Amino acid sequence: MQAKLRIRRFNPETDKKPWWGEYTLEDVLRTDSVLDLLHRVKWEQDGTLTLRRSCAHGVCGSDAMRINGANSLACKTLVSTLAGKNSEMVKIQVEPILGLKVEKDLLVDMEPFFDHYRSVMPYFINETAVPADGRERLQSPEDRARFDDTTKCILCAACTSSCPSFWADGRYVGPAAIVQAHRFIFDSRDEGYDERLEVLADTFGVWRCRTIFNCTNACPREIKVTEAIADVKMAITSGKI
Amino acid sequence: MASITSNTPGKVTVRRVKLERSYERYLWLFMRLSGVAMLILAVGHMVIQHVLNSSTNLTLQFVAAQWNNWGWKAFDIALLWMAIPHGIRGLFNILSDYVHNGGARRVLAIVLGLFVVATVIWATIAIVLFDPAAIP
Amino acid sequence: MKTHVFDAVIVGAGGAGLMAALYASRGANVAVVSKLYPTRSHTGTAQGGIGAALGNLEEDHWEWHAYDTVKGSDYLADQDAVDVLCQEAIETVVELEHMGLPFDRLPNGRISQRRFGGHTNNNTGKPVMRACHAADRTGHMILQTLYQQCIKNRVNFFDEFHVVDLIRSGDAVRGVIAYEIATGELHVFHSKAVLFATGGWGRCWDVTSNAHSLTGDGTAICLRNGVPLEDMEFFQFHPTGIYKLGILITEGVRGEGGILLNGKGERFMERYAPTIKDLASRDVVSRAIFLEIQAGRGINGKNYVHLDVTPETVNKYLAEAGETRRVDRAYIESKLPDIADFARTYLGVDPVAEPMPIQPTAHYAMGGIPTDLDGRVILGAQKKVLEGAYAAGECACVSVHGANRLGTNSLVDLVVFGRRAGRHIAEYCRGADLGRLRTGTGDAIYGELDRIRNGAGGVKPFTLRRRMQQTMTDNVGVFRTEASMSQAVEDLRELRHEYRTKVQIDDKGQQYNTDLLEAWELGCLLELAEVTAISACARQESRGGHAREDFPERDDQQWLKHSLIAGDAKGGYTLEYKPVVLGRYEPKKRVY
Amino acid sequence: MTSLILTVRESIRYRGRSGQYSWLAHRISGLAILFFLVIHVWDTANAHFWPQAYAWSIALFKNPLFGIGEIGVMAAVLYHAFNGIRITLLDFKPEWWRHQRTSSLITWGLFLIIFVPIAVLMFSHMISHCSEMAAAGGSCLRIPAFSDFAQYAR
Ligand SMILES: Cc1cc2nc3c(=O)[nH]c(=O)nc-3n(C[C@H](O)[C@H](O)[C@H](O)COP(=O)(O)OP(=O)(O)OC[C@H]3O[C@@H](n4cnc5c(N)ncnc54)[C@H](O)[C@@H]3O)c2cc1C
Ligand code: HEM
Ligand code: SF4
Ligand code: F3S
Ligand code: FES
Repeated sequence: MQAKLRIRRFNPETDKKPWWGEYTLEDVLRTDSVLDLLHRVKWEQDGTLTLRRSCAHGVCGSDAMRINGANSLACKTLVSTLAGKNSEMVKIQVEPILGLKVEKDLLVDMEPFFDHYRSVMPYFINETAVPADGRERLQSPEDRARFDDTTKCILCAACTSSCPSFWADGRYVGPAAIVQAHRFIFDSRDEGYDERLEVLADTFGVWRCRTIFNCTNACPREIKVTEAIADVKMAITSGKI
Repeated sequence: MASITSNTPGKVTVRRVKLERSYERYLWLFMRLSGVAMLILAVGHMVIQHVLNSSTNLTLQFVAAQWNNWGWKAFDIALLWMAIPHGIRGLFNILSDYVHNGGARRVLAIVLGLFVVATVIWATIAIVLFDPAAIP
Repeated sequence: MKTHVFDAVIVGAGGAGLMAALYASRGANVAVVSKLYPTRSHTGTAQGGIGAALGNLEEDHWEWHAYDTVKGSDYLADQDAVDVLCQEAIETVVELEHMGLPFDRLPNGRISQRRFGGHTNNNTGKPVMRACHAADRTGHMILQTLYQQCIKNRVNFFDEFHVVDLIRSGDAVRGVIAYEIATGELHVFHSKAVLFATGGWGRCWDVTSNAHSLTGDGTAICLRNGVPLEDMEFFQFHPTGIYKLGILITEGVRGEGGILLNGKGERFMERYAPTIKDLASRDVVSRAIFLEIQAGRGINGKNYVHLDVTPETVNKYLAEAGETRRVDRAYIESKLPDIADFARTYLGVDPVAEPMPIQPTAHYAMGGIPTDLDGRVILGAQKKVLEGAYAAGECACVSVHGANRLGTNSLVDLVVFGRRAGRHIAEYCRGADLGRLRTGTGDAIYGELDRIRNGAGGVKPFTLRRRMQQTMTDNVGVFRTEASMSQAVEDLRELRHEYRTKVQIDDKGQQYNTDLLEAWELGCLLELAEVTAISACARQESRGGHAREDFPERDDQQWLKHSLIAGDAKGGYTLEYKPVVLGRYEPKKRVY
Repeated sequence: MTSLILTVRESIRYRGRSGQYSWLAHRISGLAILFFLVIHVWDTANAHFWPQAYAWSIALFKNPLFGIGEIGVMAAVLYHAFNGIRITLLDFKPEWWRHQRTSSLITWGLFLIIFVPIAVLMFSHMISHCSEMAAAGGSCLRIPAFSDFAQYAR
């Protein structure tokens, strides 16, 4: 089938303003991913097209972008999900994610995103001595299950950049950072929960979340992001984790 | 600091946390609690005043008749005390999404805060001191 | 050129690089330079598990693990290194747990373990539960945990800096040169020690489980700087990649009872590995699939077979084997959540209702930069240490995987040897001095990048890459012959020539010029492909991942040795060999 | 300011799902109620402080233009109230996240079921008021003169 791509382009060295690039590809398969199509544009038509990518199967988090209006990973969005059932043509519009500065074409500045990530102390904190027998700390499967969902996060930023609260004010830590904090707060082995909750109970913490759900719907790892945020809100409100 | 209250294997560990009291947290809670309360107060008010009675029939005498009753006065005061702070806090939330300058934000908070206080006091005085006998 | 001075520079932020960085930074001032954000590294895609003889469920010993590894390697692994690997696996896995890694748990609170291909109880020969795992995303959790610890310990990161050259001065190294992707500037990282942990080069082949970014940069840079590469002919083809895409379907699927079926609906592995059938070692299964396809028994005569994990099929064969265990939909879903997701997303196939089309996929480089047990790079058959140079992870060759790697052993390799290298770096930096840089450092690479940027031969890098991948897949794949490999060598020489003279790119800019970097990476791939083909052509036997139709048997008399390939002054390559370090386990015939 | 433009534009352009539109409606309805409420409170306080003005304003509010606004505020209050409860429930019961779509639909449905008859009723009040005025030879559209309410001056 045929694909008509409309790609938001911007080259800081030559363009004053972003513009729409239009590209037509023939012999597109329904099983092709949007990343495959972007690669074809880059490799066959215009090598200046710039984006990040690596694993090509939805686990490294490089290529979150806005496809036909909503955030997803280019490598995990197939033509079949965008094209009509029997249609021989598919229209695809690709834009960079919102709320982070566009550096070039589909590539944005991820530093503010990682700053928020680092602000919640995303690392295991436990200063008590490890077991004397030189073996692992114990944890029940039930305790392990509590934070299983949030361990899946690949830091792709699809959630944070889909959140209207984050668009409005980039100082909001954003759903991804809260998901990362959740992974530690609800880990029974971790002892840093006071400090983390203190960060999230602050002005730019969880209260900025208006329960809009764009994050949950954008997450390519199907993490229940809004649920995790609400877990944290409840932990702060009730004083129980 | 926190303490571990249960660590039975096979059960979910529950821990208690004590956090500093941030006003953000209480205002967030207030938005929800006042919202629940207003489900009765505000929706009730709207239905009674604007559906069961129509404002096309509204007269000063009608108001006088209602405020002759301390029950109605209390209802309206309760609604007033919920709705104005709730609404203005909501407005502040919206504005602070777009006003990023710390100073400007503080000015806004003060102005809106004063407005809440002024409105609530002024309207409470009006309701409390309203004298139905003065209306012909 | 900006110059940064550090005690040590770690190139690559996958499992190996981060583990080394953590340890090295305890005693030295370390910079981690990575072309990707650390969490994008390919370690994050590893699924199945990390092997360690913890014995949490049943009796197990590190010696058993070592024997399995040596047998899996077709006896080409160095046994002193294998001992270190399997012994230290245990404390390293426990250490990862102490760093917060969320392993799955047993009801008694200990780390959960599962079965994996080739890991056995040495007394009974039956599979043993040795693979420690966090659902089917063990690599993801290792990568995340190590990155988190690096943040905690304030390791210096230079993200999206693409290393393009090594600064070597005689028998020592002085640092690396990196291209800052955001600005297009070259930076000199001047240091006492350099560690390469740049991962594999599966992108030499057409169908691969490897990321687009796995282009073997570190390995190629070492080759260019006079480091002979070890055992390059051994590249693992994983039997079960998604048809055409190459996305990996973990061995765990067969571990849970999945069955391979050909076009006639036969369970063909019964013929190739009568005792453990579908769970035979990877090289064995890949060859079997290939032979089925060659005999016209692919699905509908095409070049793929089916991997069937639907409850009906699994239960049928469980009943046939006289087992009482039965599986259902929910069980499969809970054991293999990510796999089910991949199949649904990319194949539109529901793996609990239909079989998945699969074919062997280029997966793992057993060979690479030769190192000793502390990760120090060693040169040639004399094993002369290149002062200050280190390598770890997939790009390195210790060699613990020999001719064929066992599942779960790569992750062990990363953390065990990453840690040893990191420790050694910290110690080395304490004693060593910062050498002087020569003037003109970086001129050569500057010229090379300029050449690519300004090339005007009209050939797009993409066409060269496609031709390389095609010839490697056709000629240096699962089965090889003298004729096919010579063809590949010839093709690759021609491609390398075209690359030197005709490549032209579109993007002439400075900022985020990924066009330029992709073209540069192609240069690495081409060189690695060529040395792979040459090394393979020379080895006249079949061993592990290197299977020749014209020399179908293993030949310990002549070929129980590691190959080493180095560039010569005329732009060609020369081979030499060094003996395998043997130990407890005598080479014997390998049957599964 | 740029963030305001961005957010407003993208809140409409971004292809979010039910939650995004519920949030937009919640925000707009909240602002609308607040606007009405502030006027209403200060105005009603006049019943005590300045009855003449109050009497004039309630006469003014009988104008159908204000009548329509009143129906609008009714809509806003009903929607905002139901959606506010929905948000509160989702915040306090994290595990109910899976009902995000259903809950939005229920909110909209409940809102319509209650609002439509109320709107009809309010509209009919307005019509009958206007026809009474017309029968008496006046017009409901006329803006009352402030001086007509002098008898309430203290
Ligand atoms: C799909 C899949 C599943 C797997 N499953 C398992 C499993 O279950 N168990 C197991 O043991 N093994 C498994 N493996 C193998 C194992 O995951 C890899 O071998 C291992 O992760 C490699 O790690 P690494 O640290 O060497 O390199 P990588 O994780 O690949 O990291 C390479 C790093 O080098 C950087 N880099 C590369 N080039 C440059 C440059 N020029 N300049 C700067 N930086 C550079 C990259 O940015 C990256 O950070 C699997 C592999 C694949 C592909
Ligand atoms: C009738 C019952 C009401 C309920 C259940 C209710 C509930 C809520 C809740 C829960 C919020 C918080 C939203 C958030 O933080 O994400 C909110 C916000 C708001 N409410 Fe109400 N409310 C009610 C009545 C009112 C009234 C009477 C007003 C007007 C005075 C009002 C004005 C606002 C405003 C302006 C906001 C801010 C909206 C935003 O941040 O997007 N609400 N309401
Ligand atoms: S929570 Fe989901 S969408 Fe957000 S960063 Fe993590 S993986 Fe991406
Ligand atoms: S989209 Fe934003 S408002 Fe909350 S529920 Fe998600 S973080
Ligand atoms: S390329 Fe890795 S997530 Fe898309």
